[in-house]
Amino acid sequence: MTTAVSVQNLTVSYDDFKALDAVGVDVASGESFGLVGESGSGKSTLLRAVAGLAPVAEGTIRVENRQLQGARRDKAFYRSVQMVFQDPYGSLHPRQTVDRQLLEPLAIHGVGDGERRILKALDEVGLGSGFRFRYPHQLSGGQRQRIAIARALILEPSILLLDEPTSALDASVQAEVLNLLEQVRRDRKLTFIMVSHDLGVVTHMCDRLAVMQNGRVVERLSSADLVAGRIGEDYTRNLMVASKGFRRG
Amino acid sequence: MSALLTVEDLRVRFPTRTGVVEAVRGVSFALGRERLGIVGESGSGKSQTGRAIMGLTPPHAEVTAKTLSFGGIDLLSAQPKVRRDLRGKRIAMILQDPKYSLNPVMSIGRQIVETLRRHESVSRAEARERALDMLAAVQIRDPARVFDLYPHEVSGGMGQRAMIAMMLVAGPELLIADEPTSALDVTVQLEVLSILDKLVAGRGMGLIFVSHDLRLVSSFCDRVLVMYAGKIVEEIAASDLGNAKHPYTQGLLNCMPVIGADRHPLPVLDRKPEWAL
Amino acid sequence: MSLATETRPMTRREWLLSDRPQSRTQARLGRAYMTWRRFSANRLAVLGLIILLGLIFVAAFADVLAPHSPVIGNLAGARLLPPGGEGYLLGTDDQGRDILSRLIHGSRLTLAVVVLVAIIAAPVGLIVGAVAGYSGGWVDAVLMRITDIFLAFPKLVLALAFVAALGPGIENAVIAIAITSWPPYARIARAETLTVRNSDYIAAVQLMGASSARIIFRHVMPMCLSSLIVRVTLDMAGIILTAAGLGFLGLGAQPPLPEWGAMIASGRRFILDQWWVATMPGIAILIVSLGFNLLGDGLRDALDPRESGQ
Amino acid sequence: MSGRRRARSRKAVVSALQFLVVVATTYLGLLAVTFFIGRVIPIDPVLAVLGDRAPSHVVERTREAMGLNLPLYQQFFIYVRQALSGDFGVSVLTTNPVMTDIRRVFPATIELATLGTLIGAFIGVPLGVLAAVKRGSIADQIVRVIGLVGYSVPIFWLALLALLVFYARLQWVAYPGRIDIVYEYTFSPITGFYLVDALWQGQWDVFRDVFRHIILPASLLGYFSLAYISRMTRSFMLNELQQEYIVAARAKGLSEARIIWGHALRNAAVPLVTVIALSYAGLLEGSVLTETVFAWPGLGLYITNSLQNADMNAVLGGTIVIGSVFVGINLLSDLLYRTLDPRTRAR
Amino acid sequence: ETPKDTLVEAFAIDDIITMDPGEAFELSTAEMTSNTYSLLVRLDLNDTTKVVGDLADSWTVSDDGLTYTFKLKPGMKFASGNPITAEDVAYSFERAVKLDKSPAFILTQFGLNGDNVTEKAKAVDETTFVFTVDQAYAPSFVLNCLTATVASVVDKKLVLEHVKPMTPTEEYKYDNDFGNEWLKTGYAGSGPFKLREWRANEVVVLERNDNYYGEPAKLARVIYRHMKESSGQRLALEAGDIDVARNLEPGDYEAVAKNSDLATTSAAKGTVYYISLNQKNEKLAKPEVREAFKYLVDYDAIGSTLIKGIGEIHQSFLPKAVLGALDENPYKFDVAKAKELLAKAGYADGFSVTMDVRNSQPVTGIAESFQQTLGQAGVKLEIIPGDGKQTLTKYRARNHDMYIGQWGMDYFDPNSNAETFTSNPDNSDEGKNKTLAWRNAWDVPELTKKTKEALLERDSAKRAETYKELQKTVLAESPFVIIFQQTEVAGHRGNLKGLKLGPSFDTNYVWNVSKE
Ligand SMILES: Nc1ncnc2c1ncn2[C@@H]1O[C@H](COP(=O)(O)OP(=O)(O)OP(=O)(O)O)[C@@H](O)[C@H]1O
Ligand SMILES: Nc1ncnc2c1ncn2[C@@H]1O[C@H](COP(=O)(O)OP(=O)(O)OP(=O)(O)O)[C@@H](O)[C@H]1O
Ligand SMILES: [Mg+2]
Ligand SMILES: [Mg+2]
Repeated sequence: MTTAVSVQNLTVSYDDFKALDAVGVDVASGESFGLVGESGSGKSTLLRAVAGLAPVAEGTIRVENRQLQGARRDKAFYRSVQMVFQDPYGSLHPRQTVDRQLLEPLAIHGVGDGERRILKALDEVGLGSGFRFRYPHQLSGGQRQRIAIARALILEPSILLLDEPTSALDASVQAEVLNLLEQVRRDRKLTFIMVSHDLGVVTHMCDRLAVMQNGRVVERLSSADLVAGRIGEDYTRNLMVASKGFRRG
Repeated sequence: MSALLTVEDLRVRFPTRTGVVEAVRGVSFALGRERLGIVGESGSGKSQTGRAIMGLTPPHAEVTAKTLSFGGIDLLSAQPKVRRDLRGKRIAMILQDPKYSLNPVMSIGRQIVETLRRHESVSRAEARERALDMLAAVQIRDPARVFDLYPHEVSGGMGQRAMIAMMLVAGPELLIADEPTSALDVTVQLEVLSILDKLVAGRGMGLIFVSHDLRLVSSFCDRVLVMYAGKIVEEIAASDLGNAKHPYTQGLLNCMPVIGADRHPLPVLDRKPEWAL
Repeated sequence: MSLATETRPMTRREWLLSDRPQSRTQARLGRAYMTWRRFSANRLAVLGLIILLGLIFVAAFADVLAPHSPVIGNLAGARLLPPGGEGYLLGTDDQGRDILSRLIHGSRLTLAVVVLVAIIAAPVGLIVGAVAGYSGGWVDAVLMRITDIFLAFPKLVLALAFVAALGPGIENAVIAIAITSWPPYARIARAETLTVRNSDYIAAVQLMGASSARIIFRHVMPMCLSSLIVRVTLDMAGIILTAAGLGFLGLGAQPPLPEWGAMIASGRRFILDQWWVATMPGIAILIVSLGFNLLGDGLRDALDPRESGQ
Repeated sequence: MSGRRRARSRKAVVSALQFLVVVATTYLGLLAVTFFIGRVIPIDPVLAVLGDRAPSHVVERTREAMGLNLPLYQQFFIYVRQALSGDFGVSVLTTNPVMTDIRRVFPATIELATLGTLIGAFIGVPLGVLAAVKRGSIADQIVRVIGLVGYSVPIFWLALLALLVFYARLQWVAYPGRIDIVYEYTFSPITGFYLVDALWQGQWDVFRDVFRHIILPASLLGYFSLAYISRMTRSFMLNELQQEYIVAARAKGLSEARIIWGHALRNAAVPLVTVIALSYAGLLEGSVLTETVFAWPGLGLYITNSLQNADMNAVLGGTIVIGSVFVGINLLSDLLYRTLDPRTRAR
Repeated sequence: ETPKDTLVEAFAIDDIITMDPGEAFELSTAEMTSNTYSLLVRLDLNDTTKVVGDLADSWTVSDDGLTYTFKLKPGMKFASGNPITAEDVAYSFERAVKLDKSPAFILTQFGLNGDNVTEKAKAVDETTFVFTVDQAYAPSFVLNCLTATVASVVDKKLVLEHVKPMTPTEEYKYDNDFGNEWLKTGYAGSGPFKLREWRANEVVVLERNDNYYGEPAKLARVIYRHMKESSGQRLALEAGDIDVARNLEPGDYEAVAKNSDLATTSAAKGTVYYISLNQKNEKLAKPEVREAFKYLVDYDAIGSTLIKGIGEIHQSFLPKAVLGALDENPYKFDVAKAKELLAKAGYADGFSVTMDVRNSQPVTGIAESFQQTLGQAGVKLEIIPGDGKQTLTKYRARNHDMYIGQWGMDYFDPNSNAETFTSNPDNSDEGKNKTLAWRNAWDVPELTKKTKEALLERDSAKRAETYKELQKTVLAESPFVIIFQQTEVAGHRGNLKGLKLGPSFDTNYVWNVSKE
């Protein structure tokens, strides 16, 4: 099995603050990998660093066996790695129709056949062509997130970075989006790195996961271990307990 | 159990350019000194129900009800002054997101003191004392320090505790908590909830707990109202949740991924138009 | 989906308001229509629009509308006549020219000044601001320094100096005003860009591999546009007044061009006895500036949903 | 702890250095632009020294004496060196050192601009608040029209009309200049701010007279800034009134007045400070037209006059002063911003 | 209300750049200087072709016409208390010549220079001053020149206390500045008033000189307050905040005249307004074009409107009241005639030409009127507006097509205008003598010679005759379209007595003014 993404000793700092402190993660090709941890622990920063959106101070990032330099990425990279963001209200350009947002990546990479691809992408995420010329404000949160997924998929990447793709959504809508993600992963044999603060979601979606705290990875374990309670760190155990719901006492 | 709050056929309408939006369409319930949960998906009218009780509906909205009475006072016909005096003193409300609900340019202590001094004529020093006590009651470790901090200087969990302190300092009889923990981390969420729980139990307040998380509500409240499209589709005792009859309630319960349960794909809600009728 | 809705033809309004547009054009028109509805709900803003349409109309048909020549007067026979007399509706000026005709022809100059400044200063400010805001680092530092220098420079001195250097005339006045008026636009555009720059949708475009130029021009700039349009319309009044001020100091339009500011300037000498000479162009400027301001104010409400309620 | 403090003090030093660089480059830019202007305007600087009627041989001689025959870069060098030594030279128009002139004319402008801004702010802010609170009402429309008219009216025209009404007809105000000649030699200003000086020296009649002189031009400038300030206040207030913390304040049972003035306005004040400061800076440039109409010996008129006479020493001095005002006001509004907004305060 | 003992005048004094009589050459300064300094002789206001003694009790001219001997009145004092002696007079001449500022040519034209001035302008004894000229000029010319403010007598002792040492250079050979820097704002005179303060663009304050040797001034103080706007001046005058308004425009002047509380006064001044045609422009160089343009000014309309009250149509270059002035206005507005002339010149369809116009009234108004009347003959005139200094810069460099401006007499003698309008010794671009004729490239050796001759004619009547001939030539042939002669006006409060404007800017005396 080849590694899709390999992060070694990665440090990201904003001014004096280390958002990531010597983090290492390996994700195998075709795997679905989860990142959990409390707010501010650096989960998003890790994804953004891989995507070239965060200032890397130290460490190496390899994607599909190619070493990446700093924040520079070439066009090939963007065709193999795409990202879906947490907030569906902020990740779509408010002044552009769905059509334009889906057309943009095709235009940038000079991919022809836009018409068919857009229709196909919309279809794939379960939205018909009726949504094609809407503006984001004419869509619900779940629909927006589907558009964001369609946009990420339209360049046919092999790796998808998912930054809490459902945390802003209702439980019922969350289920639909999670199902959709599972399905495209299966169909396209994608590699996922998925961030969530919800252990339920992560165990549902991922095979393996890493627990983060204060910019460090405190534990790596498989979903099965987590479910079975084979947990090494207290912090992970706390998270586990908290996800079970309120208990009076 | 005598009813603290009686709501009968509450309706909230928003006239807009594209027609009238009915956010709440005939909600009725009565509340004693108990924990009542209101759940429902986004836009189902939970917040508007809470706000209508508080009298915080935007001015251009229409609020009507057969009965909307609190402790014998008819809220709808009451003078604005009377309602203002009720707010904060006898009915309080916790808003969802501490980041936006605290005045960013006022120290936390001053915001708490402000509530107190609005409703009771107490000296500055005494108000400070009581605010500090209240901060301690919501389990803030170093109240004197936090008193002088500004909202941006505290974490979300701390901000939410400050918000609770601010709303409870005048000792209300009814507390409406509108998604008080949805902006918080799971671990912090539970801490905040347990504080709320203790305060309600200790003070004998009535509590309306609004949330979209059915499991959370059911583990926290005594009774649950399930709302859909501005209406109550089911009322159920928390302990009875497993036997929910309405397909919407069942759907809400089922669609959450649960640790250990291996359901692929997750069951999804199939909304029926007749639910909204 | 029932057959009935398919067959019943939509009214135009429904077509525009449809939340399922079928084509790019429909989507765009629908959006424009919503903006228009918000805008037209504001009666004062519509009044502003009417004033400006009126201005354009008058400017277009000046030759037909003006009863007299705007430049040739009757010095000996019809000097400083009060309004209402003998075919001079608004009176005559100190060269015996019909003020109404001069105002009508002057509308062309006013319109030209306004449009030219808007199409010079606003894009310059927009590009400088957006590039500075998006690029950050030393590009930002350099561009903002230049902006600051221009901002810190007394505006009128700068305009005067440029007019003096380039020679008088309406074109040069326009250039001078444009040179002095872009820095605030750059600031606005930069501020707006800074808020947009870190948003997820820009990150998403970056992740598609778009070049910086593409991001700035196609994704960032449209976001700055509405606040800029609003600001520009609100500034139009100021631009007209600056042009008038230059005319007032004798550095705007060349005589005998009926530039309104210059008309006030030369009429000012008679303000105590022949009030109409300066007052008529003053009122014209007031009305047109008010028109622009009302329009800008209305646009602010219409383009900025945050202010227009839910 | 000490490490953090060190980091913080290092940050302070860095930002102070940055500020200095900003100021230095701004000044250098101002110098360069002023120099450039002095060279491109087609006015012979010699004429400023000699007046219109000088015979030609005197003109030639003076031109050489002024170093106008040197190569440009040398002239620029001399110019910068002179300016850096804080010496703006002598104004050829007034024969005084430029700094002496400015010390005389600038207080006149500051006094006028300050009073104008005070009037503008003290009326404009409440009007803006009223308009925002009663959004869409008649009151809102009235405030809107008042503001927009102030924005749209040619100020020199309004000034003349005001003179006609309040001075010529009603005799409520005095004119022209800053003070009656009666007091010209009984009153010796110290600071140059006549209102302050008169109060300081307890000369009530002088104060009254000075006030009667300043009130009309100040009101006009005040109206002008009122127009802007009320518009911006309305906009900021609308923004704040939609915030969630306003709902929270209502939920506490606070009165509307307290919510508006104590909460919303307190937050709107943060950006408003910048707006008012910038409008103040604009007035400090000196309103040439108002100063002309009111025979007010201020900075705007001084600079314009100097420019028209190619008296570049004076133009430079004035420009640097205005540049400094701009930098200073920016700094001040930054500081105010910081004190008003705890979010920008260092912990 | 203004104080009883103070005269308050509203006056545009922004042209003042120095108060040193040896340097000042501005119109407003002339008024201040003439009220605060004494001269050897002054213009006789009753007959402006003559002069009367001021400091000089009497004077004689030698037979060869080269030596002028002045006898001073005895016992006179400067404002400082120092006695006035011939030594002071000689020093005043010396410093004016050596400083060689703008007005110095009025003295140096008599052959004075830095090397010989102490010889040529010399105190023989306490009260005798001898002035030697290089040619036998008309005595009227010499004496008229001595009425100019540059010949004002300064207090030598006082000035010497304030001189600033200088290092002599190639251009400036003297070791001190003759008190120039101090005198720019200082005062060392002996006139009826003394200068108390000048604040540029704000105020000039004069105070009564109690050491004055003549009749003391009636008022204790005169304040000139800078005000530019005519309407503002009128408002302030009507309200009684000023006593005199000095820059009234026609409309306001008329209104003041009609107001029963107020009064007006006026005086023809030695300033003429003209339009000039640069002869470097080949179209304008055609004699027919020059003449045609003289027919294209609507003199009557301009006279009855734009300059009503502030000027009178006057087409020859010598102002009325000057020796030899020609009072003839042969040109009338006549489009047909002009068209005929233009056709003769080959411009039947007209042509385009530019004119530099300063932004001030009445020249802009006249320019606009001229633009319209030229248009009737098919000539398209483009007006290039500019600030005064700007148009002047261009004019002096001979870069204009046409220029509209005024010429004020430098000293009250016909030569002042004759020289500039009719003499052009060297028409090359390097020409040293940049007269108006030079500025418009009008090359007229004949006239230049004739002008020079007039200067040496000692018989006043004959001299006047020569000037009349010169004026006729200029009227017929010159590129100067002379339009009108300025009338200076003033509006004042009704309680003011004795305010009288003089024929020149340095004869607007205020010492006779009193209040009721
Ligand atoms: N642009 C930035 N400038 C400064 N600090 C930043 C920036 N982006 C992130 N940080 C900081 O880095 C830390 C990690 O942030 P990150 O967004 O990765 O957390 P997260 O684990 O994704 O949290 P959440 O669950 O809230 O999304 C936080 O403390 C945050 O304040
Ligand atoms: N000012 C308004 N104008 C028009 N419609 C409004 C307004 N405020 C709320 N609504 C509508 O009222 C309905 C109910 O809103 P409400 O805020 O009560 O939902 P909610 O159940 O609290 O949802 P959430 O879980 O997202 O908070 C929504 O459909 C919303 O669009
Ligand atoms: Mg995150
Ligand atoms: Mg809600």
